[in-house]
Amino acid sequence: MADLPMTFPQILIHNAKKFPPTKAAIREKDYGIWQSYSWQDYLDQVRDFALGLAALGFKRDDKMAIIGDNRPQLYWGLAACQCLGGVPVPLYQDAIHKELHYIVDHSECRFALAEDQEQTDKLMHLKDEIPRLEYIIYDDPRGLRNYKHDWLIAFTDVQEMGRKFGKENPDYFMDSVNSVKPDDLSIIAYTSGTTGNPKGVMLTHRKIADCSRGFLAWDNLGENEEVMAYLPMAWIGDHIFSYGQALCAGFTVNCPESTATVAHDQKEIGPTHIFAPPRIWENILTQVMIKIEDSAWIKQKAFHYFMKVANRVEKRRISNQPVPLKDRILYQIGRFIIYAPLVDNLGMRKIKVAYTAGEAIGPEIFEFYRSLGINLKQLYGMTESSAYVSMQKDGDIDSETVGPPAPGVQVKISEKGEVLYKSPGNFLGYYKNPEATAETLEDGWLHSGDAGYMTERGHLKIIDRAKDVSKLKDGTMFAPKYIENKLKFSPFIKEAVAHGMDREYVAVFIDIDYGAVANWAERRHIAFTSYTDLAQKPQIYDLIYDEILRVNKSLSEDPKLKNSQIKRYLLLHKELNPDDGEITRTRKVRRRFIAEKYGKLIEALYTEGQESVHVEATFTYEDGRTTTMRANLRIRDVETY
Amino acid sequence: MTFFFEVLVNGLMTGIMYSLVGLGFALIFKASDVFNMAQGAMSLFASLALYGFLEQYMHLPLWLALLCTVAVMTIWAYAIVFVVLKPLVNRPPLMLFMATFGVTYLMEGIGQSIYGTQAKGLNLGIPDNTYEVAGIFISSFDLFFTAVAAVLVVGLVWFFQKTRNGRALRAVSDDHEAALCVGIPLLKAWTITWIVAGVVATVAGVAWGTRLGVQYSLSFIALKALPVLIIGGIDSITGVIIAGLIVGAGENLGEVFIGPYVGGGIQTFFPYLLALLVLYFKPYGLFGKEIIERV
Amino acid sequence: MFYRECGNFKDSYASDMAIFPIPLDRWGFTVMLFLAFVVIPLFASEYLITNIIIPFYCFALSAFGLNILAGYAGQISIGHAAFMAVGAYSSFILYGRYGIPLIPSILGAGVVTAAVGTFFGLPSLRIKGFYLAIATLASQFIIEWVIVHVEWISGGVFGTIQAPEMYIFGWPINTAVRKYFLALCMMVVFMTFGKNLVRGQMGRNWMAIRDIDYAAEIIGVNLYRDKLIAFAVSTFYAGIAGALLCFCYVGAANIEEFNVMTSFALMGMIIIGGLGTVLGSFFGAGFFVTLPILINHSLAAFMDVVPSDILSNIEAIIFGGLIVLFLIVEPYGMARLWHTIKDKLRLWPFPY
Amino acid sequence: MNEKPEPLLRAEDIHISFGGLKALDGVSLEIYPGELMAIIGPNGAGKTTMLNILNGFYKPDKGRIIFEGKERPRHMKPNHVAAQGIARTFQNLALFTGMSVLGNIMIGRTMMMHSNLFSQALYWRFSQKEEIEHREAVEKIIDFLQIENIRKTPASMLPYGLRKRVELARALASEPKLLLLDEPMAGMNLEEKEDIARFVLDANEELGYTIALIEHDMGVVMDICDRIVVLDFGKKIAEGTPEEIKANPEVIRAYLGTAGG
Repeated sequence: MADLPMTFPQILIHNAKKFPPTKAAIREKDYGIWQSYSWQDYLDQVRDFALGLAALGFKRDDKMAIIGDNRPQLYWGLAACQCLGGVPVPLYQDAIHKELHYIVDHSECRFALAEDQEQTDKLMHLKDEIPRLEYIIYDDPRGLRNYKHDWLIAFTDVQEMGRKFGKENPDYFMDSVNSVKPDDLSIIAYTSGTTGNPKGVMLTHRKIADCSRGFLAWDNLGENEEVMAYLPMAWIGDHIFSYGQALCAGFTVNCPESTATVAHDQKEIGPTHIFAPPRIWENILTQVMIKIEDSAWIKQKAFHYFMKVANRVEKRRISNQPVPLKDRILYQIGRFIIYAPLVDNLGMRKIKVAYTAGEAIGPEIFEFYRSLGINLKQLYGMTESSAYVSMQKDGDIDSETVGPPAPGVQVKISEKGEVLYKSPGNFLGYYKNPEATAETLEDGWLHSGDAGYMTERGHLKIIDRAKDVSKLKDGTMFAPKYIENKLKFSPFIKEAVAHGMDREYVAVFIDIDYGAVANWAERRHIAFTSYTDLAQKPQIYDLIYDEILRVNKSLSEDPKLKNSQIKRYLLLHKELNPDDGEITRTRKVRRRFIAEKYGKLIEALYTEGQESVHVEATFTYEDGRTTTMRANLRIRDVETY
Repeated sequence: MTFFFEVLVNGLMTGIMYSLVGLGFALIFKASDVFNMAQGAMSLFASLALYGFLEQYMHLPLWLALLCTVAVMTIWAYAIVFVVLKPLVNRPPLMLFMATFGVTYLMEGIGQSIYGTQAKGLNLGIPDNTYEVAGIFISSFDLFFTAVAAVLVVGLVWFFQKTRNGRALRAVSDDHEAALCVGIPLLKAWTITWIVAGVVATVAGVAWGTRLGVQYSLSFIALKALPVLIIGGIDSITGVIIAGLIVGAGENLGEVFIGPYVGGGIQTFFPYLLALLVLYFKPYGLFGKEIIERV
Repeated sequence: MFYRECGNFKDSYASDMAIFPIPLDRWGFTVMLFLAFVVIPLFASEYLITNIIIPFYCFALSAFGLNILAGYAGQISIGHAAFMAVGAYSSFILYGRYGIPLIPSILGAGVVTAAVGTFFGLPSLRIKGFYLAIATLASQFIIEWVIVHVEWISGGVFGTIQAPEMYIFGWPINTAVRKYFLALCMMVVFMTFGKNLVRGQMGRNWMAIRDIDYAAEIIGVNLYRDKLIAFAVSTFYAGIAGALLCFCYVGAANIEEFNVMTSFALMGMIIIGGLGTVLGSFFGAGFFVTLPILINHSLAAFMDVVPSDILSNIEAIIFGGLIVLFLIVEPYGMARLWHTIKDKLRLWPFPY
Repeated sequence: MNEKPEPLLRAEDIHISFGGLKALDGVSLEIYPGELMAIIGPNGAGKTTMLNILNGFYKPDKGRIIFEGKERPRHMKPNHVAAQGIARTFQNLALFTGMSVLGNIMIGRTMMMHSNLFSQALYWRFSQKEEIEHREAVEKIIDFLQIENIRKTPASMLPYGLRKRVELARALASEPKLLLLDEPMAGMNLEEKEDIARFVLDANEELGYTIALIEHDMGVVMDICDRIVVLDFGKKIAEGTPEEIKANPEVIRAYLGTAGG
């Protein structure tokens, strides 16, 4: 690796030299076709924009906020910023004003790059409050024609300035590129922590590059991969995957036409490599289930039958047992009738390797994809480690674990059962937050905050957030996330919150998947007016009841968790919503917050014989207005095994 | 000179037959916006049926045979209206037009598989003498059918203009929805027109059948009545009648006085030539009314 | 179920506007070509080639011509067979009488027919719908008469000319297979040209005229020009088809081949096959050509010798019945059915 | 616009009647370059007739039309008028239902496509190049009107609101000097109206098209138009800025006097 360029500006220049103009570096679905840019185009765009920024007075170590859906221009902006020795700060495009304000202010951004009018408007509000923010640059000019400010500039205009500036200072670009060192900051990624304010994770060129190359080597991925970039640029996963890996390997990144068309665009492109959090895999699965429900009777039967077959086969494959001939034949038939067409329609036919990362995935979901023949693997990592800690190896898959530690990573389990590790991707620290850094990083060992252990196969198994794992009154282990994930495999359950710490039994809040359940209800002519109304229909309670039974069954199979089966449940009157602070942007449950907010409900769950509980809910609309509504939530008991 | 008149008169007598068949078309067109290509096939079938009742299968008396034939055509009318037209209500007219192609094939196919394909001589026992009237020789045979045709033509006109049903049909042709609103059942109206068209077809079929023998080619002869419509203007009854006479006279005169110089057989296309000329100068026929397009 | 479209993306308009944007279709098309150019000539019996496949190609070509006029430009013509006759006779005259090489005289025949067709298309400038239909029927009778009665054309004897021996660069076209290749190549070339026309600007203009003529004109479509072009192109195809039919199948130019019933049949073909589609022209023609044989074989089970009249009657009944049926059930014919099935397969196992 | 420039189009003393019924009775109006003007009036005031005359679909019985300073020959065919640079949309939709949305919009550019029949039959080279050039232009419009997702849908399968939008796209595709819109918002719900209004405004301001539109919804007209001409029973009864029109007693009477408006 020594001879390879270690800073992304240099990697970019290297690629522009290495790859022919016929090879696409990045594509964007626009004007009805995939507009392709070669690595040379990529470099030119970046150079022009970088010089433009320089012309506007962008200095070394300046920060630039980047907000919007995945667009080539935003990736170019990110690279341009790095070329000048600056630090990009990608933001979640759906973040609310409060969060944006905190991050932009805390990271001391002088520049901001926005995708379109929507994002520009948000930033313009911020600019009034944060004088440090000097320039706002936008990509898509639609609707911005009436905005006239000298500090509000179009991406292309900046590039225009850049070309002029470039003519005047021919060497400027290369000089600044060469002045960037591998151990300079390459990005500050803000993690929306489950508690408190976001923390700015500082990562360097070397770390991102090493980890990216680590990933590539692990699955020997090369320059011919195709990937879809549709996950938030602020998520470390996307940064590693659509930027780090893309540049290191020189493979092609594809930006969908819009968030609405991702599925369709993915089918067109046929990515060879996917990297997505469990919820994406859940959503796709839910969609599949809904469509199948709508399809002809015979197709449904065929689908369910052959999925059973596939599941049997996959279970044996994973456990390296021989597959009986009958099943092998059935599987081939199934491949023709169901699996292959299905996978093709999902746009996953060409996948070499797919990763689920960010949090634990329900084993059933995991097995669903694997049994279709998609090489889905689990990966464990955090922003703080450049997402690089451990991942599964081909042929050594275990739906319950996240695989062995990656090359160059040491893992150890603290006596409290917390997972600690040393990874080449370990971060420098939290930006302007030494005490938090000190808590997390102790002499090179990073405290993951996750509880887990090494299995005899040498795989790392993550059970839950360390602080969440607790015990029931009778002392049996209680791992809420573990139970919740099992629940969330049901297409009808969007979110679940399990309670049970120091209680007699486990009880859960269920958050139904509105789309799926509504569809289910309509097909059975169940009239309903709203989410709340639907959630409280007895039929829906029955529907969920069966799902919970299924979970109890599988829990009962694990001696350690046998006693933590679910005894009572209620369906929430509203969806858990990041805007209400109940879950994070990455949809992690904020337990403490929920415990406070819904204390009354929890008590009801643990009051013998209480059949229902009254709530008053406050809804938050996009524009921040709130309204209150009242409802009575039923509570149901479930039998256990 | 008398020869000229003889030809002319004979022409007019053929012409009245054209007018009759033309009315058959016009009727259906006015009532159901269908341009009925099957008119010829209907004539063929009618004559075949008559032959069947009269000689081939049973030996009914003429009047009964005719009655039965009309009955058969009535059945056809119902079949066409309810099986073919009903499902095609509110489809573009061209589709209905094409549907009548299908009907043509069906009728010919069925007719010939029942009664066979070979030509048959149809003899109704009408004396075929020639009388001299004002120095013009006229076949009683032609005269007879001319009379029948004339009667029918008058009858149809009366039916259309005076009777309640007739007016109803005109209403239907003007605007289907409106007609339905004022309570004229569309299908009933259609059925009636198709039955009438069936009768017309029968007469034409019998007339020609007796002249030329009952055979496949009958279905083309009706096609010769098509130009009549264009010349007259589909939506004008009088137009059709007059045009029929013009065509009849014209083609006979043409055949006799021009034919020899060009190798004869003009009749086959003369009416069409005439039609093309008319179309070129009056696109909606001599008596048809022009349509103003709205945006 | 068989479609694999994942990874089939368009990064240029050229590829997006290709005739077969879906790989499997491209593949299927290649197979078809292979069948037509290699398998059939090698393995098909002479009877099959001469009596079924060659007429099939010719009628497909002619039906497509009619489709251009009726299906795309919306100008129905029920005298189309007459134009095939024009093509047939003029090609024979050009080749047999003036010794113009075969291919040029066939193309020439097309041009002559186009001229005649354009003339008979003139009324379309003033009239539409049924009026026009009848005007085109006029062309049928007038042309028939002219061919029969003008001795210079038909030699006067019942309007029949025997086909002269065919040579291309001195190479005799005398076997079934050679005739087959002549018909095939012509068909493929002109179908390709035709497809390009109807998917391009001219095709769009035609469809616009068909759908709403006044709107088309207001948007800037030159109604007169484009209608006449439709007639010219359409009849050009009829001419070529007629010439090929007589050279490669009938062996003589005989007016009886092209009477009004043939015109109706052509109409029926495009209705059953599918108005306004290239595929439909093939379906329609294929159906029309194979129907008699199918009936014949199915009847052969009951009687050892099938009388031709019964055959033709049953044929007529089925043909007519299907025209009606298709108009009611699937107005856009077999081609549309085909596409519905195809879409189902593409989405399999999903319903949408 | 206070000091009036040379009008793009001037209609002088237009008369037309159908079967004795006077549809327009001596109406004159001007359309100035770059403006967004509206022709309003109660039902049957002759608005659509006026549009039909402006784009040459009807021939006026009397009166002249001067476009870009040149008088239009009396019997100029609509497609030649279109070639002069006048495009329009229709009140009761006139999409070509047998074609995809893309095809419909491409038709709008037919006047700019010149490859002859033979190169079209051969397709490759010239004709293909031309197709692609125009496809690019059309895609810009598709993007502008935000109809990417229905690009390849058959026009017959579109909901009403979208059809109107596609018609607008088709008209824009011909890059007209004058764009006539016949009730672009008729029969739409509020949201759709707002969308179309925004597009019309953008077309006028961002793309600089000269637009004359007929509309019943006074609210929208008053909001977006620079200038308004009011017709009533085939006569022009008022002309001026929205404010002037609001104040004009004639207009008020015309509207109160009829059910329309």
